Amino acid sequence: MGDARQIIAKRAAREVKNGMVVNLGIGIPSLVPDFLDPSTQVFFQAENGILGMGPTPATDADGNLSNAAGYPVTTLPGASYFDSAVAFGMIRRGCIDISILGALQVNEKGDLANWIVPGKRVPGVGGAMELAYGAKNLIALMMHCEKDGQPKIVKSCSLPVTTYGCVKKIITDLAVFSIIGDNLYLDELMPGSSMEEVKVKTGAGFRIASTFKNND
Amino acid sequence: MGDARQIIAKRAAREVKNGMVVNLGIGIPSLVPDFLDPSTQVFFQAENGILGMGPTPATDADGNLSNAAGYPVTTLPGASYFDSAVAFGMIRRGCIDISILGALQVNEKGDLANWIVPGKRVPGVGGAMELAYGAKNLIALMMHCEKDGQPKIVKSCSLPVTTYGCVKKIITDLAVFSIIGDNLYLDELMPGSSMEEVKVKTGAGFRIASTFKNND
Amino acid sequence: MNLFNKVTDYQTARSVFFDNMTLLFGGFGGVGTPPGLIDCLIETGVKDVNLVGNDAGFPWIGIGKFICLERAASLIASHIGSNPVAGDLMNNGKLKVEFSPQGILVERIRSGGVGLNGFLTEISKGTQLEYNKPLVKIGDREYLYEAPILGDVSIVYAKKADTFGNLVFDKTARNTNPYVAMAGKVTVVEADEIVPMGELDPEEIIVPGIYVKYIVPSAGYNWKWIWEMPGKS
Amino acid sequence: MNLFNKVTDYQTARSVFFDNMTLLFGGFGGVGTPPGLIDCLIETGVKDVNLVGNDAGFPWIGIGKFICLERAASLIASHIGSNPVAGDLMNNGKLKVEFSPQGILVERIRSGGVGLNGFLTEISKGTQLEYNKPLVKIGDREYLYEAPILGDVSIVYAKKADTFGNLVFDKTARNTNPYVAMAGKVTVVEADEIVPMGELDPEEIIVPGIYVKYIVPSAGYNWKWIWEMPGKS
Repeated sequence: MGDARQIIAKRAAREVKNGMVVNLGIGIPSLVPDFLDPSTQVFFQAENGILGMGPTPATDADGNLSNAAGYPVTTLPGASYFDSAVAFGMIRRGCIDISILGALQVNEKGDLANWIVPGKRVPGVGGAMELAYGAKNLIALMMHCEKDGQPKIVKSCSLPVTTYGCVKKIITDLAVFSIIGDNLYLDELMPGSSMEEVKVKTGAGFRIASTFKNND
Repeated sequence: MGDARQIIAKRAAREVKNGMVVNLGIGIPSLVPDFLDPSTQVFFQAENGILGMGPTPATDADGNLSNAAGYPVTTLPGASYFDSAVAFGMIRRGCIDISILGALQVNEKGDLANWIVPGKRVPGVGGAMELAYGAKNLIALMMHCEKDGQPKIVKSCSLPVTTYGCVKKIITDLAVFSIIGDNLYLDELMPGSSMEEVKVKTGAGFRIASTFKNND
Repeated sequence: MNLFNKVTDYQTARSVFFDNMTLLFGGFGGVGTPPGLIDCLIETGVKDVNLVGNDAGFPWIGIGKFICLERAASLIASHIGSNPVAGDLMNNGKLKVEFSPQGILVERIRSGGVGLNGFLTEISKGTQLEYNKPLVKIGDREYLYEAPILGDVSIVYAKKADTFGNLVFDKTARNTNPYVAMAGKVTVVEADEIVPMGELDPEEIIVPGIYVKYIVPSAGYNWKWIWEMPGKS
Repeated sequence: MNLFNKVTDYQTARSVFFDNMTLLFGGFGGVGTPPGLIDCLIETGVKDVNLVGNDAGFPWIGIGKFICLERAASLIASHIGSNPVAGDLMNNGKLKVEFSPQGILVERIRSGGVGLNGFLTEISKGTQLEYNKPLVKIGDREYLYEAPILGDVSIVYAKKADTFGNLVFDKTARNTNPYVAMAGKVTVVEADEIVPMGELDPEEIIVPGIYVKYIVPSAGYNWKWIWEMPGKS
């Protein structure tokens, strides 16, 4: 599964284009920078108050210079620090070109569930609702199925929804989907997966995108 | 009248106590600092974004360092600059110990009118409504009567009201009044005025304060 | 090549202005109003502009210069006391003026700039400045609803900008500028000094460059303040 | 004598805490949470505290240390994911938790801090986080009303304070601290460095001292971050 997470992150990195402002959630999204072409010029924003984050420091980590998950980072030229209200102001205002979030479930209309598993995990919503509301493009990354095999792409979310109709693209270890209007489109098969496997393991109907390709 | 304005400002200066945060309006209130004991430690706040204003610079006035009326000032040790939202945040939040404003009319309940004379002067309200709403103590300074002799302390404001029930004290060239609940109390006669003159020239009934004194 | 370089010339800046636009301008009595962009605005010939800012400037200072040309259709401001021409235009029905309490106005601009949908307050309740703003009852209290304001274009004056648009202001010239910068669909900044990315301390930046579309160099104020004019003050 | 000197000791700071108080705390995952004031709070023995802050910290970091003692009655926060003890207390009915979207929570604190009466937003509308918040219709759209939050006491961590309480923060340790400082009826600041009035540049000050009641000196963080603990991260 470690490998599957890397594969998802690597594919997600291709969505990050030169000149973008990017916010990455915790979990798989935090692996995305490892797969960016070093020549890509982007600004990473973190909701704890920084725009222009650089890589993890090799030495001399500073407890007061961290990303939203609390891990040490550095700054790049042009970086700024600001308070939490300004951080979320830019998120709600639509200044984030692409937000890449982890997900528990996504339905065929792009509803995102990623903050609570009632009776089990109750981590809380963090900044996910605002990111989902404000980002120009929201990409959900997740394993295609639960450990017990249950599909995570569903007709209707059984978990409490974070934000309705916000997900534009889903990237899993098996496939890439787009959501356009209320419809799910299969864009790509990931290396090693098949149309049959994706059909069986997806809990919602989908169409094949006109640009469909098989990454095998 | 120049002299009357000085006398009002001088009396108002006695309301400014050590340790206070003070906001002064334009007009007569702007003369108050001239009459403060130099040993008085106060912070002057201005709604254009400064706390800790010092006196007018003797030389080298800076167009970007001014009070709310646009005139050059200096800063004292401990001063800070901030934006307009922070400036009014502290005003509404009740951080201003004393706000001294010019007035066109004040009624016996402490309603303040100071922003418009319909058909004549329409300057606009500026920050007066927030200062009247937020300041712990609001003092209105004005000439006792209009140039045509009409009283400016009235039973009911004929001019549009800025803020209702906000004025705590009125200082004019003839007298000092307090407003407690819905009642007007005469605290002091100013030098040279008499009880008869004040009664004739005041457009509202008033009681004599138990602490009444004649400054003559 | 720096992909994030937003520095341009006044010729390009000029193209952002259009008839009937809502224009937010930074500044307080002209302090912090961008002088070069005001002249640029005047030169375009645009008209029927809907202005939003702290005040009407002075006839020869800041937004006041534009207002005197009778090309503004409306103005939302906290006062116009320093610009008698604005008062005359209002009284003659040539300029529609909506007065707002000063701090409430900057909060309305902020509300738009941070992507919220307005706020509630008791300030100005029961006065002429209520206009037809909705009253909202929460519990047993009634508040005035103040709507967010966004500008088609925002013009801002900064002391320093880096090429990404990170901004630093100068003393009381900061005033409404940070929120005006956030609330423009297109924000144009005039800066006294433009420096490469990396030259500003991340800690001193007041407005992150993410809000800025264009940056033009400033030649400084090109008007006299009232206290510099003997007899006027 | 400087009338505005607010520097004091922890003994005095201790006296501001009381049972059932609403306590606002600065910090984000413990970064920017005042370590000395957390210990001071713990030592007082106060209980049934109503906490408001970004998150529940970690069991050994920030507000998490206090939460683990089961002396908090309630918590308004955006997440508790880093503190499993908080989750257990919630599930056992020993801690009432209200989740708020992270940016909405800091805006609620700001709304209290700047003397406004709450704001409207579409964020969290139609989700479980609506709780019983009022819906307000403006024109043909319906928004959620978010009420302002004020604290009986606010605790804040600054990099530098002058004796008046003018504050400067350190990098991402700023986070919610400026608004927590504004929204406390009594605000206590722990500062790494305390300097005389006049030593801070008026331009670099993030929170004006007007909001601060007490300042205590800090001995720095007295916990290990998760990335400093092999095996935990």
